[in-house]
Parts: sequence; structure tokens; C-alpha cells
Amino acid sequence: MSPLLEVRGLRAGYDGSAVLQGVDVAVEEGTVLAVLGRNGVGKSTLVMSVIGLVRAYAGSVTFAGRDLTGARTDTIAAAGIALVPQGRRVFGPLTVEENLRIAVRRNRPGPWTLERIYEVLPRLKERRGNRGDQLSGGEQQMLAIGRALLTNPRLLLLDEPSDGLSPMVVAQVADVVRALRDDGITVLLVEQNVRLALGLADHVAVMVKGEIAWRTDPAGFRGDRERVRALMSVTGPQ
Amino acid sequence: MTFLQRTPARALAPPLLVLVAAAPPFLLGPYAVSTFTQILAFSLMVMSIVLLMGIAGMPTIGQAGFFGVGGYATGLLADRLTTSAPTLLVIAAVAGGLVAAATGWLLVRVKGTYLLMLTLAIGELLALVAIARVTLTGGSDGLANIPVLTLWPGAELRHVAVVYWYIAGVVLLMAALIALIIRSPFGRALLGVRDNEPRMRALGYSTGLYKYAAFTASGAIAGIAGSLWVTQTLFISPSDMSFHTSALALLALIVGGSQSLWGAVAGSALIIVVQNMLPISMQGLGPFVLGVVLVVVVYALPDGFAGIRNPLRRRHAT
Amino acid sequence: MTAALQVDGLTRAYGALRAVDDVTLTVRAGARHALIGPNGAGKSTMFKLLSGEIRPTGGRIRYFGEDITRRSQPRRARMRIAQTYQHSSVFMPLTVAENVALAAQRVQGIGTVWWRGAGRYPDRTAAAREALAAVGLAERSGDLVSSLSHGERRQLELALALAARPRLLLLDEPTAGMSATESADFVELVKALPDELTVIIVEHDLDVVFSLATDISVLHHGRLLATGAPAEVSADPAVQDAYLSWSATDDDLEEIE
Amino acid sequence: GGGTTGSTDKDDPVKIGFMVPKSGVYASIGTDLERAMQIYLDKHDGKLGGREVDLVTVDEGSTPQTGTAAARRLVQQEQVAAVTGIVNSATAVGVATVFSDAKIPVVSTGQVSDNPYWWRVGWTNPMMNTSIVDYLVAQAKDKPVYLIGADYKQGRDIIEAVKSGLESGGVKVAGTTFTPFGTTQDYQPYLSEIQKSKAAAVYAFYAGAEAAKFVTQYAQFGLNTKATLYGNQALTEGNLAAQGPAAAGVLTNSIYSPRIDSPANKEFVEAYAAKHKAQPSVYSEAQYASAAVLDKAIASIGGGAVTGEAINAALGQVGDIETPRGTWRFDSFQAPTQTIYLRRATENGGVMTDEVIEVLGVYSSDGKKS
Amino acid sequence: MSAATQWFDANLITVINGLAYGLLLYTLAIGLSLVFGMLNLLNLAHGTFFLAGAYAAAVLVAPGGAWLSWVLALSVALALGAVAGVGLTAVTRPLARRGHMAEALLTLGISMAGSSLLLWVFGADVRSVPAPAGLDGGVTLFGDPYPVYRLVLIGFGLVIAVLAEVILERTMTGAVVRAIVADADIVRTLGIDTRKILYGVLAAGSALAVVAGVLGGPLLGAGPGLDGHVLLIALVVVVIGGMGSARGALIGGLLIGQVQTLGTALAPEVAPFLIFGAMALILVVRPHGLLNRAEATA
Ligand SMILES: Nc1ncnc2c1ncn2[C@@H]1O[C@H](COP(=O)(O)OP(=O)(O)OP(=O)(O)O)[C@@H](O)[C@H]1O
Ligand SMILES: Nc1ncnc2c1ncn2[C@@H]1O[C@H](COP(=O)(O)OP(=O)(O)OP(=O)(O)O)[C@@H](O)[C@H]1O
Ligand SMILES: [Mg+2]
Ligand SMILES: [Mg+2]
Repeated sequence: MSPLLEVRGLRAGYDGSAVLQGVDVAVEEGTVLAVLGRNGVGKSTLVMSVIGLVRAYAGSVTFAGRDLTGARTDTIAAAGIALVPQGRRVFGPLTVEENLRIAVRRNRPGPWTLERIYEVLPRLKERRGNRGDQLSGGEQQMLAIGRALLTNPRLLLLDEPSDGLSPMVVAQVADVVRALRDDGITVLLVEQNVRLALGLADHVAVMVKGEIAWRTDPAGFRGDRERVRALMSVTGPQ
Repeated sequence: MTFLQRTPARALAPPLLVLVAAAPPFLLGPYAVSTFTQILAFSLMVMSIVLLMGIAGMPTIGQAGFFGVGGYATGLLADRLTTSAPTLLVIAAVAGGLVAAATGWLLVRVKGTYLLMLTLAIGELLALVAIARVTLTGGSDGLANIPVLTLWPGAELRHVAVVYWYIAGVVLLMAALIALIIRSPFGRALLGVRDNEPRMRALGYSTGLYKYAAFTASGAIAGIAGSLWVTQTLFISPSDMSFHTSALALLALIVGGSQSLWGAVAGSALIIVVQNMLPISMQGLGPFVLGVVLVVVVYALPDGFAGIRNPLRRRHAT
Repeated sequence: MTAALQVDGLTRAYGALRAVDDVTLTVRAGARHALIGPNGAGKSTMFKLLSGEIRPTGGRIRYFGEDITRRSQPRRARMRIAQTYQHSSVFMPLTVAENVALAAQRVQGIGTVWWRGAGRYPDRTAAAREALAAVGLAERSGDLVSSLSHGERRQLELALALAARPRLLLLDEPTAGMSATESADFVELVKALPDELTVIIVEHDLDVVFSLATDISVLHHGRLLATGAPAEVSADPAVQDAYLSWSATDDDLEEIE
Repeated sequence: GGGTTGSTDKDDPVKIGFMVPKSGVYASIGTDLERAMQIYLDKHDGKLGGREVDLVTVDEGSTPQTGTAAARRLVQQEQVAAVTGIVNSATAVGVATVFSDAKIPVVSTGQVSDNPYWWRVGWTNPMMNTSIVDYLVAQAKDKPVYLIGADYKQGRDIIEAVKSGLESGGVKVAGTTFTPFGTTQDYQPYLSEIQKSKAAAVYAFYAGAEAAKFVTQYAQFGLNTKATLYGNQALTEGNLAAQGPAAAGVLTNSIYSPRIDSPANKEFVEAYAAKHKAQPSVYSEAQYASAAVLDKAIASIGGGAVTGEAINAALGQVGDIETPRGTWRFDSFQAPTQTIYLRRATENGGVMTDEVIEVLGVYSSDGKKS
Repeated sequence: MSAATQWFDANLITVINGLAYGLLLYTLAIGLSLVFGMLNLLNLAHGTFFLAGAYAAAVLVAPGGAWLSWVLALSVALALGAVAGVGLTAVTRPLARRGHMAEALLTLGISMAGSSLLLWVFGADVRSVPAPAGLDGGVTLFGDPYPVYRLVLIGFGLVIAVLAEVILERTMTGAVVRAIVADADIVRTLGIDTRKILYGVLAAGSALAVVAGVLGGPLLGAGPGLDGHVLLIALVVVVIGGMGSARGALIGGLLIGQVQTLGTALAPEVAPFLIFGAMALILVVRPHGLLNRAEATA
């Protein structure tokens, strides 16, 4: 079976400078891939180029057998990819409910409905009439997750979803991710919370300076402390 | 924002600049010289907007109001008090600054397009005062027959070259002053207010006061520009302080590059030349040409003329 | 023992919602005081009240004995209350160094020799460089902030606060988005801060909290649930129930370090 | 300023500055001027006084501000020998010294007095004001008159003069209002005040676009059936097409009518109609007259240098000038003494025209009836 | 009769006229407001679009104001406006990342060029626009004649107000567009083609401007300078109400309508100061206009 998402030789960056130096990543359908790495190595850039918000200079992105390299973001999203962006990026002037409603696509029915989101993240229901920019940081993160889920994606890109969440809600998010996997939804998870990531992931990729330096699984990751320290704590040549 | 870096070449710049600035009357005919004069006087108003908008981030389309205050102060007092141009210049600065100070408190809370519109209102209201006080200001006909000003008793600012040198000198001095303000810690703080006002408050800056100070200073500078303008034209009317004039100044600013004093002069040159040429050679299609120029500039020169001067401008550590 | 901060019945209501509800709290001078609680508990709102960004609807704040409830935010900042935001709030079009210099110049007095270029105050530049070095951003001091990654902006956020030479430092989720290594560096950094500096820190990462805090207060639905030494607070059943239980009992979250 | 202006050699063309509004409230009047000037030059092979004319047309703009820039250009760059045109009196006042300082004569309809280089060829305010006041005093002795005008110097001068004329003639003034110049779109609030004042006649000073709008709205609110509308020629001149039936019955005084029966006028009207399929306006006639004045003055210089000063001196000596409105000469105020007509706007087979209904008399430029 | 009713009697016509004028201003301003509020695009060509509509009416409406010619003029205006809006989107898109100053300047350039083309095509004369047949007369309102067409304008304005309310408040369209303004990239990640919506909003906003020009023709005529004048007033109306708020535009329009008429009638000496004075006052008290929800955005 070919992977649901396949990224090959991806080079991408900003204003001509390449942050990603040829990234190869594949995510099998129904699995969770955790991408780990220090700050600034290019994790978000990878996620953003998969969804088409950062232009690729070279390489390809294939999703469900479809070549999406260079496609418009809305096309990519319509193909079944959703994003929980780093920094939440909720729509400030819209109410919580409006934030969620505009994500609902009539032509993409699925397990996630407004009611279900409110059930899973009850805090959002309490705040449904408030503007996005009035929410607390954690509430915004929940909103960003809920919004992405409502598009009923096949592949969910989660960029540091636990950022700013209290342990209780982190646990809820972990439950959500597990539920997603049970539903057969594929997840690409970028996380700084290594414990959380390892608890959820089937596979792990460690990024260093715009490249995938190590592909392994949670057990492999736990087993090689030396390597983890080398790839994730040493600041490159100074 | 390291555009004010000091490099060895810069040390040579000031004397060179003075030389270049002094040259036109020796090389050009009277009309060209008087056009240069006009450009310089106008560009000082544009520089006052550089300070306000480019640096402090307060967009304005009412600057001509303060320009007019300085102009009327000069015109009215030339008749009644003194014809000494430098004295009138100081009075115009004070008048412009005072009126800006009297109105500036209204707008420290207002931002963006709302601020733009509020400055528009202030400018228009000032122009309306000039229109309404017919007996004093000549109403919408303006103030004609202003006597020729003097540099000192007996030295009349009559000959185009003399007028040019006087105005060029003042504009140069003022430009140097503005450049100093911009690169001073105060100027830095204004940049901070422009970029992230809440953060500046959290750092302990009373941002309202900074904005108020910037507005007042820029009003005073515009007042000086107005005084210079009248020194040359010996005429001022409400349309000199109207929305239209403010809009042209804003245009000059954008065309020149909103943070550059050089750009202010270049932008003013374009505006004034097109304005002056149009009535004669383009038969009412003046706005058309200006409009097309504007479209081209917006697309081709994101940073205005200033962006051409040094496209490789680098960012460094300070 | 002097109190850096004495908060009395502090309340902030948004319509019917009381984001901060009648909180009475003392923060010792020199403490590393953690403020924890679930999302939406009112922690950031509390910070905004302390820094003066918003006004309370009730209650009083005293800072080293002085009532500052009605002082404006800039006034309080000049009394050396500095803060970092949960959402990085920096000066995008400026370079990293210029960002920090803005904080440094305010501390050192701005109006002295106004015609001197802002870049020509060696003491300020040095102070800025020091703050950047402290957070590990020295390498990037010449870069525009817009080209920093999320985590790097968090570090800059901290540098801005440090350069303001605070007496009271409010840190709102400083390690959110930082990698484990940077978090660890951060803990070291805070530990190395001078003792007379008072720090209040809002943080969801309990490792960070417990490795730093000398005192902990727990907020829940805007109310103060508990306050005291770490051991006392973590033993409090109400706190366990509302907050800590979730991280302590979730067996999926294994230890790796 | 200053410098030498004008050409010296006999074969050199004479440079004439032609300043007309191409934008703003008076832009349409500018068209009238340009057409007339062209007709005159065409008729005279592009010559004035036997000299080839190099006509430098500039836009006087909508405000004195734009006007002064254009004027400086004519003086300093183009170094013209004489200037003609200039519609807006505010501009005229603003630029008058620019030209007189450079000793360049201006032949214009603009209301500038006491300037030795300014020659008024059209009407003067006093002659227009006293002639209509005389008529109103005779007609409307017991009816209150309401006065309204555009708020700028010209408007105020005219309205104030008419007001004091009416008052000393014993006519009651029901009210006086000035409306913001160039920005008023809706006259309803003012019309409502007129309505309330129960005036039996209204004297209005508006020109160009403002006149078109005022007269139309005056009729829309039914005032035309209640109070006769008076004004000087500017109220309907060039605007009848836009005003349409709303103008019917408006009474204006004027220095000219296309119907004046003289060979000179016939020729002018025919040439104008042939080219533009319309009747010439007062403004067109005045510009035509300006050309004729310059023509005669330059011719009288003969072989000498055609400088500004020479033309100005010649203008003082031109004597009788024959123009479509009739034959007239400059008086000591450098303006004509001439016949003033009263006209009524009338519908004629779907087209509005100003019919002359009465000759008000011959008036001098300071408003004395002779 | 009390002083109040007396005052009312004396000024009722003026009040009604203010209503008509205010609703015309609303029709003119709502497009500007929505385009700004939704797209962050300050369309300074709005006045030029209005003038184009007025000229279209001047040219197309038959002298008697035959209904067919009116319908034709309105349809042409709609089409013209939509096309202009689409064109404007196409030219402003590349600038979207440079903030709204660049876009505003571009539209300023377009408006300057456009207005002089209109001047060149239609000449400097003021053109009048006949009111639709049967609506060009007057009715007697409280004893004085009043032009019927102005009453019709009240109707038009109300229809547009109701439509705007339904479309913006009762459907998700408004929310999507506001979300695009807040963060277009994220909207795209939800699978929404933001381009279509951008084009739609600008087309609709511009069409409204041109249609307002046709509707306002019989009142304001068509002539050089009108574009700048209406742009200025529309900006005032929009800013007073709060940019981006349809209801704000309505309130702003009604307010300025009264200021322009009643204010002028009651205090003619200060009439010129009233509009800008009112705006300044409102902005000082409410820096984001009377009804702005986007408090956080500048
Ligand atoms: N908009 C941008 N323009 C220019 N450079 C950028 C931009 N965004 C990120 N970068 C640079 O690209 C590099 C990678 O950034 P990216 O955001 O992908 O890192 P990351 O791995 O997600 O880090 P973090 O854990 O801090 O979120 C960084 O060096 C950053 O400075
Ligand atoms: N301006 C506002 N209007 C209405 N409600 C608000 C406003 N600001 C904050 N709130 C609400 O107040 C509550 C407390 O918010 P606060 O940001 O203080 O939470 P927090 O404890 O910092 O949470 P987190 O850990 O998620 O950052 C939240 O429910 C939030 O939605
Ligand atoms: Mg990232
Ligand atoms: Mg918070």
C-alpha cells in the first residue's frame, strides 16, 4: 500500500532562502507520524508547504496518489488535508461559533459535527458567543483544533497542538488524536511535548536543520538516548 | 531599520549636498529655479509627514491644514507686523505647532483609516476657518498682495535666485534636524510605537505622549513649510490647505518612499513638475498622468523612489 | 519579609463572566511564584491586571507597599514591572537587536541627548547584547524579527523583558513552543536571575513549574483555589481534582528523561 | 521676477498666454472661451495685429492655487507678451500682481480693478448690479426679494451690492444667504428657508455647475411658481441645456445676446453655429472681444517691439472696438461702457433659449446709467 | 401649539429630505464600507464608480425618463460595476501582502486616471439626469411641493438596507469574508476558494457604487468633481458608522443626511463645518466609529 502522504525531496523556504533542504517523509494511512526537533529546524515550514502555504522550490507532495505539488491551498484542503497551525490563528473578529461554522463543508460530511466538537471540547460551547480574540490561549488552541476537525479531513496536520494547553486539556487532545486514528484518520503531529508525541505516534521523524535526520518509532526513540541528545539538544556548530 | 547607518562616505555628504543644493541658480533659467524652490518648500511638508507617518505610523491627510496655518500666519503678519522672513518662519513654526498641539490630543487614541479621516477633518476644518473669516483671510479667494519678504532689513527676497537660496537653506537645515530626530532614541521609540503600541506601553513608554509630540513637531514643520511656500508665492488660499493639497503631499510621500527624506524631495519633484507641466502641455489630462504614475509606482517601486536609490540596502546588527 | 505584591479582592468581570474573581494573594519579594490552573482560569487576565493593561472591576493591588491599582501601564512599567506575553508581541519590522534596544533605552533614560543617534549609546547596545546572550539569541541579533521561528520569538520576548531591568517579572507561558532543550535552558536562565528579582510565572509545563517555583497559586474559574509552598499545594485535594490529577495519572504520558 | 518679455523682431510670432479653466465649477465656461478664441484666430489666419500668434493655453484650474502656478509659468518660462482668458475672479485677483509685476497686460472678463495692466472686456459687477437693481426697484417695489449666492468674494460682492441697492431703492430684502462655494450639492435647506420667507422674487448669484444645479432644484421644489428668479447672465449662461424646462421664466441681465442684429454679430454667431451647432454664450462673445482688442492693439504697435509694455500702452489707445455685442471703448477704469439687456429663459420647440425682452440701458463700468 | 410641534412643522420637509439624502448616501457608502471591512481595501475609486454610474444614466436614460431606459441604465450600471470590481480585484490582489496603503494608493491612481477619462469623454458640462417617467413631478407634502423622486430614493435605500441585513447577518457569507480579512491563509486551509469570494465582494461593492450613481443622478447630476465630493462624503459616512459595518453605514448615512440638511437649515453660518465637525466629534468619542465590531483591527 502506498502511503497516504508522500513528500519527496522537498526544498522550500522564504524569500528565496531554503529552510527545507530536501525532506523525504511518508505517512501511512491511519497512522500518526510525530515530527520532532529543536526550535527553528523547519517543522512548521514542512507542515506549511504540505498545505501549500509555503511554496516548494523543488520536490513533490503526493496525497492519496494525487500530485498536489504547487496546488492552491484550498484545493489541497478540499482533497482532505486540514491544518491546526502553530500559534492557533483563530479568526479574532468572529465568534467561536462562527469560527467553527465556516469550517463546515456541506460537500464533505463525516464524523465531525458542531455538536460533537462541543461535546469533546465543552469549554468551546460555553464560550460560543465570544469573539475569538477574547478567548484564553488554551481556549484558542481548542478552537483551532475544532475548526480543523470540522472539515472532516483524511489527513490532519497538527503543529504543536499542546502549546498552551493545561494538562487536562492535553489529555483531551490526546484522546481526540486517538479517536482520530480509530476513525482511520491520518495525523502528522509536530510536537515539543515529547512525552505526548511518543504516547500517540506510530512513527517518529526527527528534524535537524531542514532535513529529516532520523526515522524511527517511539520505542526506537526511547531506546537511543545518545542519539536523541545529539539530534535534539546540541546546537549546531557555533 | 538601519537606514541611518553612518559610513565614511556619509561624512563627505553634507558639504557635497550644500554645494549641489546651491548650484541651480547658476545653471538654470528663472522658471526652473522657481520650480525647484517650490519643490523644496513642498518637500518640507512631505518630510513632516515622513516623521509622522513613516516613523510614528500615524497616517495623515490633513497636513496641509498646518501648512496653511504657517502660510496664513506669514501672509497676514507680513502685512501687519514685519516682513522679516526668518521671524515669520519662527512664528509660523509656533503657529503650526500650537494648532497641532491644540488638535493633537484628539487623535492619540485613533488609528489607521480612522486616524486618516480624523486628520482629514482637522485639515478641512482649518481650511474652512480660512474660508469663513472672509474679512481677515480673503475667504476662498485667498490672501493676495502679500508684500515681498526680507531676509534682513533692506535685503528683499525678490530675485528668484535669492528666494531659492533662502528656501533651500532652510529646507536643508530642517531636513538635517528631522534626520536627527528620526535616528535619536526618541525616533526609535516612535518606530516602536508604530510597530507595536501595546508592547511599547508594556515597556514603559507613554505612547500617547510620544504620538502627541510627533504630531506637534510635524505640525510645526508643516507650518515652516507653509511659511516658505508663501515667501515664494506671496499668495495663499484655502485650497493650499485643503484635502487636495494634503493628498498630493501624501502622494509625494508614497512615491518617494515613506521613510526617506530623499524620497520626500524626489516625490515632491514629481508631483510639482507634473502639476506645473500639466496645465500647459497636457490639456486637462493632468490627473490622468498623475494617476498613471501612481499606478506604476505602486507596482514597480514598492518602496518608492527611495527604494531605487539603494536596492541592496542590507540589514545589519546595530 | 516584604511583599512584592499584595493583591486584595481583585476582580475582573466581562459581562457575566468573572475572569478573575475576588483573588487575594501575596507574592513575596524574591519569590519564584507559579500561577497555574486550567485553560481559561484567568491567569493571563490576572497578569493583565497586574501590568495595568486592563483595569480591575474591583479590588486593589499593592506593589512593594504602594497602591498601584489606578496607575497606568507605562507608569507601572517604569516602576519596573516587566512582562512577557503568552502570544509573542515583538516589533516585526525591526531587527532582534533593535527590539531589545528599545527596552534598554527606556530604562536608561531617553531624552538626555536626543540628537545623538540611537545606535550610538554603547551602554544600551551592551545591555541589549547581554539580554540577547542570556536567552541564547545573540547569534541572530542582526536578523529581522519576521524571519524568526516561533520558538525564537519566545526567546526574544524574554530578552525584551530582561532588558527592561525588572524588579517584578511576569512570565506568561514562557516555555510554550520551546523545545525540551530550550525549556531546560530557560529553567537555568530563571534560576540564574538575581535573587532580589521577583518572578511570577504562568506555566502549563509542570516540570518547569516544580523545578522553579518557591510558591504556587492555583486559579480555577477565576478564583484562587490554593496558594502556598509547592508541596502543600500539590497535596491539596481540591487542586489535585481541578488540575494536577490530569498530568499525574495519565499513564500514557511516559517519562523519557 | 521680471525679465524681458515678448518678441522684438517683426516676423517673430507674438506669444500670448491663454488661461482658461479646464477643471472645476467653471470648466464648461472654459470651453466657451476656447471655442471663441479659435474662431477668431481661424478667421484671421492665426494672426493678431498681423503677427503670427503663438497661443500658450494653460489651465487656470478650479482654484486660485492652481492658477498662480500656471501664471508663473506663463511669465517665467513662456515669457508671453500678453495674457487673455481667466474666468474665476478669485484666480484673477490672485494672479493679477504676478502679471503686473512682469509688466504683462491681461485682457480678461476677470473682475480686477485698479491695476494698470488689467483690461476688463466683459462686464463689470457695478454695471450688472445697478442695471438689475434699477429694474427690480421699478418692478417689485412692494414685493420682498430674497438674495442668495455662492460664498466667495465675487458672490459676496455682488449680493451685498444688490442688497444695498435694493434697500436704498426701498425694496424689502426678505433674507440673505451665502452657500458654500463649490461644495453644495443639495440646495433644499436653503430653498426651504426661501419658501418660509414668503419672498416674491429671488436674486441669485451662481455660475457654471452651481447655477445648473440651483436653477433645477429651485423648480423641483416648486419655487418657480411662487417667486420669480433673477440673476445676472451667469445664472443661465451655458447652462440652459442642463437646466431644461426648470429654467423657464428665469430673468437675467446680460451684456450680450446672440440675437443682436449687427453684421459683426451675425458673422460670429454663424461661424460659431457652423462649428459647434450651438449659440455662442456671453463668455464666448467676451473672449472673442478680447481677441479683437488684442488684435487691434498689436496692430497699432506697427513695426515696433511687441513687448508687454508696448501692448499695454497700445491698449490705452485702442479707441473704439467693434465686437459682436456692439461698438464700445475702454473707459478710465479700463472697462467698457455698454448696453445691458434683460432676458427671459423661454422654451422654444423643446430647446431653451434666453430671449431678450427689454433693453435696460447703457451703463458705465462703475455702474452709472447714461 | 407647542414650540416643539411648531418647530417640527417648520422643519418637517427638511427632515424628510435629510432622510432621502441620507439613504442615498447609505447606498453610496455601503459598498465602500463592506469592501473595506471585508477586504481591508480602501477603494478610493469608489467615487469614480459612482460618477460613471451617473454618466451612464445621463447618457442612457431617455429625456422623458422612460422606464425601459431606466431599467437599461440600471442593468448597465450593475454590469459595469461588477466588471470594474472584478478588474479591481485582479489588480489589487498582487498587492494584498503589502498592506492596505499600497492598495489604497493604487485605487487612488485608478480613480485619478478614471476621472480624467470621464472628463475627456463626457466633457466639462454638468449633465442632468431625468427622473423616471411619472416620478419626476412633485407631490404636495405638508403644504409645499416636494419632488417625488426623492421619496422614491427612500424606498430604494430601505430595500438595500434590508437586503444587506439579510445577506450579511443571516448567512455565513459575512462571517467567511470577515475571516478572510482576519487570516486569508487559514481560510484557504479550510478548503474555501478565497479568490471567488474576494472577487464577489468587490464586484458587489463596486456595482453598488455604480448603481448609486444611477439612482443619485436625478439629484446630483453628473459632472466633473462629483466623484471626489461623493467619495469624501462616503468616507465620512463609513467612518462615522464604523468601517465594515452595514448597519454603521446606515446610521452614518442617516446622520450625515440630517447634518447636511437640517443642520444647514438651522445653522447656515456654520453649515460647512458640520460634516467634518460631526465626524471629528464621533471619532474622538468612539475611535472606531459608532458601530464597529472589529475593535482589535486598526
Ligand atoms: N516567514 C518567514 N520568513 C523568513 N524566514 C522564516 C519565516 N518563518 C520561519 N523562518 C525561518 O525558517 C526557519 C525554520 O522555521 P520554522 O518555523 O519552520 O521552524 P520550526 O521547526 O517550526 O520551529 P519552532 O519549533 O520554533 O516552531 C527558522 O530559522 C526561521 O527563522
Ligand atoms: N475581552 C474579553 N471578553 C470576554 N471574555 C474574556 C475576555 N478576555 C478573556 N476572557 C475570558 O476570560 C477567561 C480567562 O481568560 P485568561 O486568558 O485569563 O485565561 P488563562 O488562565 O490565561 O488561560 P490559558 O491557560 O488558556 O491561557 C476566559 O474564559 C476568556 O475567554
Ligand atoms: Mg514551528
Ligand atoms: Mg493565558
